[in-house]
Amino acid sequence: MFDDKTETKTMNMIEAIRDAHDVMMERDSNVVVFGEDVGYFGGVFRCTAGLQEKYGKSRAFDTPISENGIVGAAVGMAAYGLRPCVEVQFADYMFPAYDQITQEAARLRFRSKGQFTAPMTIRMPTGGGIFGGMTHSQSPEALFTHVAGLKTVIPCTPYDAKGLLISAIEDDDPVIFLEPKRLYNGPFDGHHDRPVVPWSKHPAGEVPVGYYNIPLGKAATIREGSDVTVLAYGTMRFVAEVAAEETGVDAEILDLRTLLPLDLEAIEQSVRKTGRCVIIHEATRTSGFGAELLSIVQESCFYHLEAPVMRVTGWDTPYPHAQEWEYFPGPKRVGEALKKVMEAA
Amino acid sequence: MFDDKTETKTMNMIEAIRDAHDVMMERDSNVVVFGEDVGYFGGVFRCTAGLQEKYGKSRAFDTPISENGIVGAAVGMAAYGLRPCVEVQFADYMFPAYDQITQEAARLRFRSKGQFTAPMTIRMPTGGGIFGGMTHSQSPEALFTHVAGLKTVIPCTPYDAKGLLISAIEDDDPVIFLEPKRLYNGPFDGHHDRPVVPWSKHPAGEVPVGYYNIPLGKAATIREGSDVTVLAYGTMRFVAEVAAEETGVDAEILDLRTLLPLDLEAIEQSVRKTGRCVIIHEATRTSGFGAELLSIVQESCFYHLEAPVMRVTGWDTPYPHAQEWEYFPGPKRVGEALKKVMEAA
Amino acid sequence: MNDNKNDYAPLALHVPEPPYRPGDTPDFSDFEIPAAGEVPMPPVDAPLAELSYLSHDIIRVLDDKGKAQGTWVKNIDDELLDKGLRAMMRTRAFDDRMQKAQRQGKTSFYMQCTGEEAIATAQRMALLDTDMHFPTYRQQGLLFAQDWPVDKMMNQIYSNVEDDLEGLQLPVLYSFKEAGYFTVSGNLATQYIQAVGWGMASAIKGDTNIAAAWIGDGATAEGDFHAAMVFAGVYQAPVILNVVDNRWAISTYHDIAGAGTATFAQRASGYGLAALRVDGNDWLAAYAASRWAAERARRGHGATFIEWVTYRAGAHSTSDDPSKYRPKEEHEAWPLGDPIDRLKKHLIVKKLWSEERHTQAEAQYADEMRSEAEKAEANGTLHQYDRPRPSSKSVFENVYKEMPEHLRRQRQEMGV
Amino acid sequence: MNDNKNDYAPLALHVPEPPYRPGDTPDFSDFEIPAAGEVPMPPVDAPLAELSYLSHDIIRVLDDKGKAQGTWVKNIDDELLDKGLRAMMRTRAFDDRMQKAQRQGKTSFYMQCTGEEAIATAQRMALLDTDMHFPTYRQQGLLFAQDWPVDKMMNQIYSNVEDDLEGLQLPVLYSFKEAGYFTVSGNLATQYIQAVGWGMASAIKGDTNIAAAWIGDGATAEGDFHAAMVFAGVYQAPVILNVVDNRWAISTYHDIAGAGTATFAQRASGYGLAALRVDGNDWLAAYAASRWAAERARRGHGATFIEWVTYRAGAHSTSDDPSKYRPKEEHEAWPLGDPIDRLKKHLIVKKLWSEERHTQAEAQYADEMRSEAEKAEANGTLHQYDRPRPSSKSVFENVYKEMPEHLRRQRQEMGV
Ligand SMILES: Cc1ncc(C[n+]2csc(CCOP(=O)(O)OP(=O)(O)O)c2C)c(N)n1
Ligand SMILES: Cc1ncc(C[n+]2csc(CCOP(=O)(O)OP(=O)(O)O)c2C)c(N)n1
Ligand SMILES: [Mg+2]
Ligand SMILES: [Mg+2]
Repeated sequence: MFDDKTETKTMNMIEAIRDAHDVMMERDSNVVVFGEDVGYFGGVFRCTAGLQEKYGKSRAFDTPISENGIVGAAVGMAAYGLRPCVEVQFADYMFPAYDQITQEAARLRFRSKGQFTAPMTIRMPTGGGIFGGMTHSQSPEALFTHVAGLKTVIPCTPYDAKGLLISAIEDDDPVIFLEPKRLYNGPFDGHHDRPVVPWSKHPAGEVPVGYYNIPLGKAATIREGSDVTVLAYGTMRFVAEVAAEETGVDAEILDLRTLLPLDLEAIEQSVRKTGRCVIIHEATRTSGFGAELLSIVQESCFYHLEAPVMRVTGWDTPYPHAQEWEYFPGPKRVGEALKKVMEAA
Repeated sequence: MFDDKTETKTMNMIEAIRDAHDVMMERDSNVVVFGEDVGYFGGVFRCTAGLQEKYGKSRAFDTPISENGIVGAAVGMAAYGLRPCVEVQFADYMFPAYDQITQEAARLRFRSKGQFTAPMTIRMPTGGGIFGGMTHSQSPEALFTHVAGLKTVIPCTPYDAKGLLISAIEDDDPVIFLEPKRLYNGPFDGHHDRPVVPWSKHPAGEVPVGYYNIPLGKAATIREGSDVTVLAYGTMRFVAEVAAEETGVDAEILDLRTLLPLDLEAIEQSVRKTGRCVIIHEATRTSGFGAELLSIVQESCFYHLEAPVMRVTGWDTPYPHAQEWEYFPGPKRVGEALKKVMEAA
Repeated sequence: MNDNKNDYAPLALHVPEPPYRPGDTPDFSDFEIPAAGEVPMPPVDAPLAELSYLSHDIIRVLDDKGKAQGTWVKNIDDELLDKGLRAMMRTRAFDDRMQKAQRQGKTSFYMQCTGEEAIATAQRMALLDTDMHFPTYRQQGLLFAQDWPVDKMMNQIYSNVEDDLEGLQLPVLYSFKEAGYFTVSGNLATQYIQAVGWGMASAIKGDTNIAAAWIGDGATAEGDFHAAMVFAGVYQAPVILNVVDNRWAISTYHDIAGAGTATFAQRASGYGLAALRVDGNDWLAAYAASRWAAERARRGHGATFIEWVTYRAGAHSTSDDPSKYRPKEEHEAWPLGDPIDRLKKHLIVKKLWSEERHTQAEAQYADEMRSEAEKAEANGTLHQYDRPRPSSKSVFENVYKEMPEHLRRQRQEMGV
Repeated sequence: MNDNKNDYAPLALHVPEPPYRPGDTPDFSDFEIPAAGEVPMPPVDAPLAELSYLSHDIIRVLDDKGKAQGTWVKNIDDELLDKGLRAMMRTRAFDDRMQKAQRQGKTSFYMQCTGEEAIATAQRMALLDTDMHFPTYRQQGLLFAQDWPVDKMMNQIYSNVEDDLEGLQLPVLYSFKEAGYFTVSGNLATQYIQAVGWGMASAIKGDTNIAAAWIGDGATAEGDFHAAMVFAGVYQAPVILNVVDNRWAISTYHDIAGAGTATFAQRASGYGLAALRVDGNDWLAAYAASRWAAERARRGHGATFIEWVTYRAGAHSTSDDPSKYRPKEEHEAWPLGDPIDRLKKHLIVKKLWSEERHTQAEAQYADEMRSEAEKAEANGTLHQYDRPRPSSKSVFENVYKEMPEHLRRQRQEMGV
């Protein structure tokens, strides 16, 4: 990913995200950052800490509690020529902004034939695993991937988070940047009863200092394997890894990183090789992004498939509080799917 | 559907919808109807004409232009014990209400363990074919089917519209009721260059007078066939019919009618019989409801499939104005898919 | 909690009604209108507390005799007046022509701004070329105020091969960046907050550009209106927040948007904004108020809200029939008159114009629009399938800056 | 357009700042507080035009000496006062206990209402059992005002087997229909418009029930707040619209919500609503204002907006550390005092109470909460996996009234 001479620093995902902001605000005076509690305090997750002090109140500031206002104002600023990178405090609170995101930001370029564009990034913590209940745990990625004009990104390591966020800010189209909040402080494989692992224990916690980017639209092969392809993203990537390990299934694990545009080639290549596929995500199953992935695999790899493609997902219910671990698609459920897909004809 | 003695009347879909309101307002004083231009004027599509005059201003009234207000107020009324049936003027304008629909109405029963419920219907004209451009043509059904707690219904004839709307209003859960606006005045098979056919020329334009219902969650088999199963809903049902006719493919066409809860049995039975499946909808492809349908078919009928399941859908772009017929998945594209799926292995 | 519930009479829902419905005889004699010149102009740096009278009185300049009164307008040069009148007349001539074109099946849809021509034309002339307007579908006057090429508008309406937007967008939802005319959204109110964001960006960059936001009375009920008001007030954004209160939102009377108990300008005061009510059918008042607001914003004193008191003289759109919900005579009875007639009278009083020249100009603009329409129609109209049409390819372009693989595949599937 | 752009200085973005940040010495001496009793009470059927003074003055009843002053409160019976004080004290004791329980890892999350106890307890006592409150997470006082069983609340907080909501919902997002306590949403502001809808329903049915909507200063910026205000004004809904302005929204000062240039009550006036500002730390004022608003609504005079002037004494939640963004001493410096202390003083002045009884009562409630907590903990706490836990099945229940096939299959897949 980077050569030995690159200077690196150990960071958790929060620090990596903060650093990406810092690098981009330094390089480009058009980058502005705002959202609820984002200015003086630096964000409830601290992802923008120190930016106001360094870049001043007109480039990093607090906003009223109005997600449609935050995104709507960002659209206007982007049309002016700025590159807003805004925070929605939790993905669960993006819904009031859904109109501005999908009907405005996403279509500005199209409906003006490129006269006006919306180069902006909308960051939001996503996913469960923190006992946040139904209003701090949702994974709304499929609500973005259905909308033409948006890009949707979801990193799962500090290294990726920084590189992808820099690409998102540099991108000339609106990018939804989903941050799996359970991963902020360390990789999490779903074994909630085991000690917490910090990022400093994981190679992807070593993050280059200064500017670098990871191109949008490229998946990462986390583990090569020949038995079955696992398509995962966000927290599920780590669940996939541990499930493969525990079951001994020789899984090829793809961390999709960008959901739209999708790395079709990587997916097709892997499934054609393995002939089997398991798709995992935390979001509710029906019409989740797994449905699209399954459809793509079926459409483009039908004649290579040796078993039905399987989905392991959150249930089609609101995200419960006390029953978090019954809801979260943990290593046990993923492992069972791996075994089942291997047993199949 | 109904015996010879049932008194019927020829209605178009608008009249059938108005009639459903009338029947329910008459039977149940808790049914109230409101929305933008819905009261005195009776709705821009006239679906609520005459209701204010008949039932008074406190049961059928105009609202401020605030979709979140309309739905939010309806949630409160439903919690009180009323059964609001509200209109969103175009499905394209439901986005400001998306938070109230998905985070509030959909979860009220769950988060209160049934203490508070939201028996309400949210009607909205959907789909294209009327040169409405990107803001009067969208088909957002997948944005509802992803959300636990909602039911999503889409009729395609006057007969179904009345029977399903009555069921929706009677249902104790929130129901999204999508009305394919291109079908209001007559069935439309995508042959935009042919004369317009009125409902009076179609058997489903004969609508029983008074109360009847069509249960939610039941698909209708529009045409039996042995070659391939076509899963369609809304306007696409008529496109499917004409495509089958024109290609000579012996398609079994299912009009799903309710997208959630879905008639899993009907789908599985049919695909197991035919071994092939084509799914069609007007909405953008990526993460459209077709992806879920394809996934379900693949998961439950994998070993019966003789060819890849195909999707014919709107493109992943905003809905264009002048290029309406290049966007709309018409008989030509559907016909080609039917032929292709028959050619496959 | 010792109340006895039985003391109370049953509640009833209050649903506001317009004063007149079809069949009624409209009478606006109790509509309070200050005399022209009565409401004084404050300095642009006056503290908010001193501006509260402006949120209920109506700023008016032109009196019944066509004379300009009061402190709002001093030395307006004659050329500007002439330009203003012609801009309004051309706007109306254009509307007439396009309305006909729609009736003739040459496009899907059209929206007139009849009776409201003064507002947009005057405001555009009070602002600079580097400012940005965020119009609704009813501010075509902004374009006529700067002599924007009519063929560009017509080609867009016809969705023909010369349409800059290549047929992708609904008629009248123009996008003319060069004209300071932001791409119009079909979704109400969304652009109000975007305009505030644009103005904030100007302040962030240390520029002096200002934004003008536009919305109708009905759409003020949307959440984006509120967001815009809050942000504009909090960040003192350099914007003009226009509400065109033409009393109707399709079939819905403005009392359903809350106009019945407080003015929109009073609502704006509650957000800490300077708020004016202005006679929208008085071109001079429109120009003066816009100048004041622009100057205030550009001098760093923050956002000004302007409630334009006017009346939607025509149908909501070509899909609408207002005789179904309001008396045909209501527009005639409406006391603020016609903006073109009123400015014409002023010019005549000032001896800059005459009835003859007016009639002549009317004919000239009708001719202009007819011949422009013919030229545009030569490029094709919406439903002509036997003529060259906007490209199908363009459906896949500009969804993103660069076309992603899945769209490339879909374009191939379409066969273009 | 003869302006010369060079005349203008570069604009700059105005970003409001709180007066004090950590390290500063807070000083509220310029904060204007009317004397207790100074603001008179109007009749509930007074026309809106006569109520405007109420949107900037602050209604206060209890003076510094603990005496009740003015026209707002006449004959409050002693029993009520005693009940009010005890409700506040129990609220605070409960908060203390649950805050500790969270610190001990017995649940995921807790939110106190310290300093704001008067508002909810008084309002609940001014309303009827058949009315409905739509609380945020900070109105637990509503429950103590009616002696709601503490164990029901604690079991919910612990998400244990006795939790009525079966562990499904986040702590403190209670749902107690019988208590007139609407299921609390984690999404801010959504319930404000729902409350208006509930009130409208009462009017539609010809009932006499009223709804009370609750929101914080910060959340007023949301679109649903605006919708609620518009609907309440237009339909004159029988509701009380409460804004608890505790000056902070997590780390964000209320000026970022627009409190810096106009009061929230002034904003409400712009919607055609009766709007009061009330000393939220004055139990008698809170009770009297709530009574007035309830009576006004129930008599068919429409919605009343109440801005509660108060201060969030504690952290936003157990996830928050306010010393990061405001001076620790700010609460002490805040001039409206503590609601419990103030009512206590009044009761002592009235010889209904004493310091001793107060200390005794404090100890008693601390004991009560400790023993209630122990009992509740015996039913289990959130992270105890070796104890009986709320059923997994319940995750699939109540998604719909009847479980559809796909959920039945998923439940099977889960193996329960
Ligand atoms: C979000 C949204 N809701 C509804 C509509 C449908 N609609 C289009 S125009 C209109 C009325 C607008 O009235 P007003 O704001 O008063 O503007 P006017 O037409 O009078 O200029 C409505 C309801 C829309 N375009 N967008
Ligand atoms: C829609 C939405 N956006 C953001 C949040 C996150 N959030 C929870 S509480 C809060 C602050 C609310 O402040 P205020 O309204 O003043 O109420 P207070 O906490 O002071 O009682 C925020 C931003 C949320 N719950 N919902
Ligand atoms: Mg209007
Ligand atoms: Mg607060």
